[in-house]
Amino acid sequence: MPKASTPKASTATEAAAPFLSVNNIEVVYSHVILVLKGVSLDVPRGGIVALLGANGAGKTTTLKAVSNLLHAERGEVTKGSILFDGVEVQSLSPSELVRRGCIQVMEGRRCFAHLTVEENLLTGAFTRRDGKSAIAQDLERVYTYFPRLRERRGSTAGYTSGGEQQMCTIGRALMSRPKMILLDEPSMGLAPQIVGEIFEIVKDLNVKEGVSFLLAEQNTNMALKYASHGYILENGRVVMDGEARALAANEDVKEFYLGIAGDKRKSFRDVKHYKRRKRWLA
Amino acid sequence: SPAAAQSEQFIPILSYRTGAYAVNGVPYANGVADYYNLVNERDGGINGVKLLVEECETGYATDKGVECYERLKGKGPTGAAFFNPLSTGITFALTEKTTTDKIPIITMGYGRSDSKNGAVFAYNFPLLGTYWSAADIAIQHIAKELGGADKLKGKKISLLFHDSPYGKEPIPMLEVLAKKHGFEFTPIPVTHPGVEQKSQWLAIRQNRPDYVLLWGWGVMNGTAVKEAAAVAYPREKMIGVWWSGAEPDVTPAGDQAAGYKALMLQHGAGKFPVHADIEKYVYAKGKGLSEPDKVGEVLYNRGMVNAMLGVEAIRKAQEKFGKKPLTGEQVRWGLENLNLSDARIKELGFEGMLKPIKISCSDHEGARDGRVQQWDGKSWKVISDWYTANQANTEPLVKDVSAKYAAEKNIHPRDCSKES
Amino acid sequence: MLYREAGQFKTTYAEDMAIFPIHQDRIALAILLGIAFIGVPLLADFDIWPFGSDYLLRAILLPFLILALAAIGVNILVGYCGQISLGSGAFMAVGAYSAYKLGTGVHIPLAWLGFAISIPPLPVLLSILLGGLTAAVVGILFGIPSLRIKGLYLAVATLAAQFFFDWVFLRVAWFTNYAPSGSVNAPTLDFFGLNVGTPIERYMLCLIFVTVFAFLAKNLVRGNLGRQWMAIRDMDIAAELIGIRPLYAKLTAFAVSSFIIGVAGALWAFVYLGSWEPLAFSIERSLQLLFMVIIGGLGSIMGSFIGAAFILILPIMLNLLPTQLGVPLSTETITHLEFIIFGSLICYLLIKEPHGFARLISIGKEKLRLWPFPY
Amino acid sequence: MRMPDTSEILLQVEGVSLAFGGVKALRNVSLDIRKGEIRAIIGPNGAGKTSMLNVINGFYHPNRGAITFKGRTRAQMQPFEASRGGIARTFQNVALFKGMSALDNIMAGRTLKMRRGLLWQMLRYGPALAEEIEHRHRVEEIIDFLEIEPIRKVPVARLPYGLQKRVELGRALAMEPDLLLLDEPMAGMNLEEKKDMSRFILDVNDYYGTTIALIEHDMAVVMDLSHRVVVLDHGVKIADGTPDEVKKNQGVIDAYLGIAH
Amino acid sequence: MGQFLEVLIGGLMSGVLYSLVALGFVLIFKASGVFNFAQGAMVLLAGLALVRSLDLLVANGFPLWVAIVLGIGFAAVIMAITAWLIERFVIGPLVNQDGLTLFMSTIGVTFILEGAAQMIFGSGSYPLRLFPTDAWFLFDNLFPGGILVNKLDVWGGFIAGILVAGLAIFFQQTKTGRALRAVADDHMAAQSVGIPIGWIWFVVWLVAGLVALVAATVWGTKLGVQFSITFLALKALPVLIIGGLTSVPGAIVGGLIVGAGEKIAEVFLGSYIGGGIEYWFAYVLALAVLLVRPQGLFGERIIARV
Ligand SMILES: Nc1ncnc2c1ncn2[C@@H]1O[C@H](COP(=O)(O)OP(=O)(O)OP(=O)(O)O)[C@@H](O)[C@H]1O
Ligand SMILES: Nc1ncnc2c1ncn2[C@@H]1O[C@H](COP(=O)(O)OP(=O)(O)OP(=O)(O)O)[C@@H](O)[C@H]1O
Ligand SMILES: [Mg+2]
Ligand SMILES: [Mg+2]
Repeated sequence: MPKASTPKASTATEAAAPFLSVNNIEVVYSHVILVLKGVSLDVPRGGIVALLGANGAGKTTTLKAVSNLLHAERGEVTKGSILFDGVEVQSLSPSELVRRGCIQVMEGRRCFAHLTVEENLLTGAFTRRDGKSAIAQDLERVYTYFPRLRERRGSTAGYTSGGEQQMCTIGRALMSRPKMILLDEPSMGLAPQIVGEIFEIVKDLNVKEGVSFLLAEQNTNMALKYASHGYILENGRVVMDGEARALAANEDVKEFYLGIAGDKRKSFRDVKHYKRRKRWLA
Repeated sequence: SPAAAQSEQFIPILSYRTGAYAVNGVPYANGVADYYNLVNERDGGINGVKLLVEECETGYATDKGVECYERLKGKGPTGAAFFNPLSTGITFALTEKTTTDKIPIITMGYGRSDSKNGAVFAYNFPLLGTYWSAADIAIQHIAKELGGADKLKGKKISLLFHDSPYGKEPIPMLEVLAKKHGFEFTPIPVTHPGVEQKSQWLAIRQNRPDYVLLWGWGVMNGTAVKEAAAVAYPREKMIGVWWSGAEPDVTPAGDQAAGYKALMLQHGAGKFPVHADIEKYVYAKGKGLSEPDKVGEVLYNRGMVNAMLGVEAIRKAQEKFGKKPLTGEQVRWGLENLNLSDARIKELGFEGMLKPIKISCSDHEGARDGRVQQWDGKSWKVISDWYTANQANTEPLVKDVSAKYAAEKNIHPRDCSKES
Repeated sequence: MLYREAGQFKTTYAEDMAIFPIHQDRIALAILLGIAFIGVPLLADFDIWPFGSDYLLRAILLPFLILALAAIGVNILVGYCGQISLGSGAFMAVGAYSAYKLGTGVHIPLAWLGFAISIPPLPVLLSILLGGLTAAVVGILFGIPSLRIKGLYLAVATLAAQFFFDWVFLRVAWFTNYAPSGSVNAPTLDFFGLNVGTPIERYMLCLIFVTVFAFLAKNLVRGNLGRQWMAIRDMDIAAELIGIRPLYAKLTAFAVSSFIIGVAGALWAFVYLGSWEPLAFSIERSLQLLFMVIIGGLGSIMGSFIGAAFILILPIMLNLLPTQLGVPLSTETITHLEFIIFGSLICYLLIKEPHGFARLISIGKEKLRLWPFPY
Repeated sequence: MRMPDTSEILLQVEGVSLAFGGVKALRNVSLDIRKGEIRAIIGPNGAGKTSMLNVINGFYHPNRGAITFKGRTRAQMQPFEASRGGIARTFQNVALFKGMSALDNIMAGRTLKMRRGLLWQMLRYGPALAEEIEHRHRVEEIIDFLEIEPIRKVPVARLPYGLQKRVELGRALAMEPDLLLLDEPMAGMNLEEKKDMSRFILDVNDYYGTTIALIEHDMAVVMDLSHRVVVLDHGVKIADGTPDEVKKNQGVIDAYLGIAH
Repeated sequence: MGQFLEVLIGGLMSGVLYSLVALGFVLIFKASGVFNFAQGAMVLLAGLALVRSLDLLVANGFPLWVAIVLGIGFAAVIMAITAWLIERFVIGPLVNQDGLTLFMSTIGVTFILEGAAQMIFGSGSYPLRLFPTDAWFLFDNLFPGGILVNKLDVWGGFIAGILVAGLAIFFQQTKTGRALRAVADDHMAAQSVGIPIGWIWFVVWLVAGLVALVAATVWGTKLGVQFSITFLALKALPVLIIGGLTSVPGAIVGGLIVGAGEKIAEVFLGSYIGGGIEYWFAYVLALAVLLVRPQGLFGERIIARV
């Protein structure tokens, strides 16, 4: 697999080993479906790194490989290695990873449906050993971030609205006081001002508490605004990477991911109607 | 070696050493296997024809039993000599097949009661007693305890039975007897496997029958005895069939079982001359299957008797067909002409366990005698004299039901007066 | 020969929708059917081991075919429609006993109405099919709760059917033509004047039943009704919102499934056992059938066959093995070992492939397609 | 922007209220959807948008209010009435039939249109096969239209999220609905995919004249595509009008948009 | 009247004994969403381990109470090993699989446990006498013959009560309890928030094993420890679903309903229709309850939302 073609992020300014480094991993599902074909990326300590790419590019798969949740989906890392804080991730259980500060927010609003919103949040604090009051404090903090959750704290999570569930999963991850958060599509299904708030929270945590982020996001605009680095994944390979600002300035990225041609946003109404009709059968 | 195998008589054992009924199946199978072993070790087989034995686990399940049957029926140079299904269900399932395959099935003390009629059931041998005989003997004993058959009138007798063909077999007979003697008969079913009998016993406690007949198997027996104790139903008023009268049926209940009675299929527990041989030729050589202290238990002994009757049938058949491995059909002749006198029984070392038995075309049961034993808390004690089932009671039913079967299956009953 | 679809162009939808769109699959099936319909009888005819003895036919192939048929029925309900049922044994029993009644003549005296319903003994084939039909009606009846009860709750609730019918056939003497022990005998197997008696005849009979039903079932599950079932299984709410009626979909699944199971029950009783009691259709049978479809693969007709083979034949092999190899073990130990090994194999298989053999095969095919590359 | 040429009202929701225990999901909401238009429903999370769709297609039954669809007024819809009447939808949390292929999922959408009975299907011969092929043609057109040919035989569980949403749209289209309810069809998509999706929605609206109700949080999409927008907040309708009107509404800006777009 | 009361009380008591077995199911289902078919086999294993070690110890001259303590300890260790093996080799690798697959794997476990238990400890029937099995006859001044109450049942009820109270508190009030419920909802999400499901499952299977041990002491006293004890699972199922698969107190309530219902039906209805109806009656009762409440009386609501 062409490792050479995917040069590693070369932010050589940082001498220290990256907090998280993914080295040329290959992931196969069910023994036959090859999804990641040599992905490498680094997240520096205290950095925010965006992982961009189309549907099915393998963003979620990369994050799951990092948090070691792949085997539950019958996937496995067949090549390469992942180091979190200097330790080989494959040798740690998912819960050990969380204890060490690396937590994933899964896509698709995976709340515990039968637990109440508050219970959901509290499960996030499962690995913590710093006492009830500290947890209560954090709970309070999550409620401040997402007032809507406070309103619905007693409701069964399975019955809350899509956006509420999304907030709940994000809040749940925050409850573990992580050092590194793998955020998978945080903005999905959230109202615009909440999306803004989420990114503000990300920045806030990053600046104030030094939390690192690996952010898989479709909202390229937002992601590149807040991230320091970006990787673009296509078909299981990193096709482009670099500083966020540089990426945002790249013409291709502009056209394909930001939808800016020239300097004006095109209306969705004016999308080209070129027909790609190809008859499959006579 | 193949040469040796050519001169061996193949005998299959269908056993159940696992599952719900293993507790009773194990000692029985041990008795059977040990006796065949004894014949080989002591006598070098039957007239020099060694016995080749193979066991197959049925788990008391009918389809497994059928599989075992198919697996083993063709083994050995001449095929299986006979089968002992040791399950009423398997017996029913095999009855037709064995007739086609011409292999007798020996159902000693169980099986279909109408198969006593050898004219219709040429290949079934419910030796030593059917459930209809058992029912008759049980009622005879009750009559005796009450002081005469006339005292039965107006009495209440319940039958607590395993809800399966096995448990249901005696019902028609008991209904006949109830009508004849004027007692009130209530059948009470217990669903397989019989771990839960509280409602049945609470009903018995209210209804207060004078006697409870127990037709159970496996865990059902012990539970029944315990529940009887719990509702303070006198154990002395309970009479089990011979499948409810072995050690595993009473030991779980301990002292609470004291006083409980059960029929004996002629024999009971205890050691007889043949056991000395078993110890000498089988256990001393380390070939015994049972734990030594269980040799001589009721079911072990029953297994031995069962094996012995089969062996004697083969011996009988060899008289006619020669001292070589015989086919099932030939063994069937031996069974039908089996005639064990007191002297012969004594010779075999079964003296005191059995009465003479004589099988004929019209009587595949051969003998219908039984006694009653009682558990005293430690062991079984024989408490009655011999009873012989009254054929006047059983025969009409046998005729009736077997005729129906013959009609259903297009069987033309043999004319027994013409059989030699 | 390589397993490649390349070059196999379909030019009509009909071709694309054929049962086995891929050439190689069709060849494999043809070979399989050839062996089953021609090879086995020939081998048996020429007494070629192991087909010469009745054992393989009567004790392995016969029950295998019949239980595979029942497993197809169960798979329709559980695998395709997602309604877990532990009452399959009961539906087999309903099929068997109603076929028995119809085959021996039904007489219902309605004394208080002053007349009686009398049906003369029907031909065997008809009574088997009508037995299936009765089972279908009963299946629909016991399927009604599925409109409200779901998942494991439904599974346990279907046990009501299981235990109820166990009891009915034991207790209601009418069903057993008042046989004293409650054990009944099948009528002679007469098919259009042809007496099916020998093992090979019985085998062929069952084989024909199984093949026909397997094809019909396969057609159903890949048609509109099959899609409705699977939709209900995968996401019942969405299914309802796109216009699938849960009532219709679930009850047809119950009906079709019970019909097939009922026919299998009648065959089990008539052709395999010959004489039976309710215990032949106990809860153990229901569980066994469920195991077959889970191990074979939920939602796969082919899987039903493999599952049936695994659950039925593997224990027999395990049981035979020590004697064949001459390992001196007591029957007791062999049986216990058989349990342990069988259980371990189930666990191992599930860990290797949680969706059973059917999925294992489809992954295998995918690998073949990619061959010689691993992915 | 071309407005639909008719002002005929296809669906009218009047004074609908819906509560779950203490939670009031909808409070006395009225809205109408005109034939041929794209009608957006927006609002903050938990505002009651999805609940509104659920009321419209009969999955939730309102505590109060009435629904008029194609001239018939009812206190509540039944799911089968809705689907038979020509209301199709996609779901916020993808609700595909996970064990089936994309093709089968879309074919399932044609259930209502298929007539052959069980016995015919069992034989899969003659009329049954003809019917199956006929519908397959229609479905292939949809597959073609949505450009998902390569994945038609892939089990949908394996598809990435974005394609699943497309298949779901296909399933809804297969019903040939008069009213199509789309619940966040573009969530979790990148720009390219959103463009595709927009094109599909517009095409459906243009060519088939299908009326569309659209829930979406991407304001750019909503404002570009829709003819009229209704805004919900905490179960209350706070605004209703053209995108431009809504955009400028201060109440909407405060409750939802945050910043003026 | 006296008889009715007696049957009612007897039924209620029997029902509580079923609850002991049902509890084991609830525990595992609640904590992993796995319907544990092996619960019956676990009762057998626990019972055999206990009774066989007990016999051995007594035969070697240990005083009875020492033997009982050691025997229970030994059986507990066996159950712990079993729980560890099951987690490590069966359920652990099957994380995130659907319910039917997990259910099937517990069937595999059932076969293994049944085979191994009988191979190691024997397949006979072994008497166990830890509790009195005779009866009290209450109110014999009111009713002729009094009302029979079995002492064993009272013991069983007492133990079940304690177990249920303890487990209910554990599930509702503790952090681990919450984590267990989370795991049952979504294995993968639970892993993602750092719940160590391997450890959790070990604990749960251990607790279920210990509950099985308790059930074995009571039922072993009643029946003798033997294979048939595994059939108790079938009596526990209706109890389980009436109470709700996820409810600990539901197991008791379900037990009471099933016990009383089936015994009354058998005694007062059974005699008219031939008897032997209690097996199916319990299930029909369960079916009836489910038609009204599809999730059982206390089970978690089945969430349906789009
Ligand atoms: N469990 C699985 N089994 C088989 N294939 C899978 C599985 N999960 C994902 N895939 C495949 O892996 C590829 C990458 O999927 P992944 O979910 O990582 O994409 P993604 O970049 O996160 O996309 P999206 O933006 O839609 O979330 C997809 O083509 C998908 O079909
Ligand atoms: N079945 C239900 N039971 C209880 N509460 C419910 C149910 N359905 C919806 N709700 C509640 O009603 C409110 C509105 O939910 P709805 O799903 O309609 O929101 P929404 O506008 O679609 O939000 P989002 O943009 O987050 O998807 C929410 O607070 C939700 O928790
Ligand atoms: Mg993703
Ligand atoms: Mg919503």
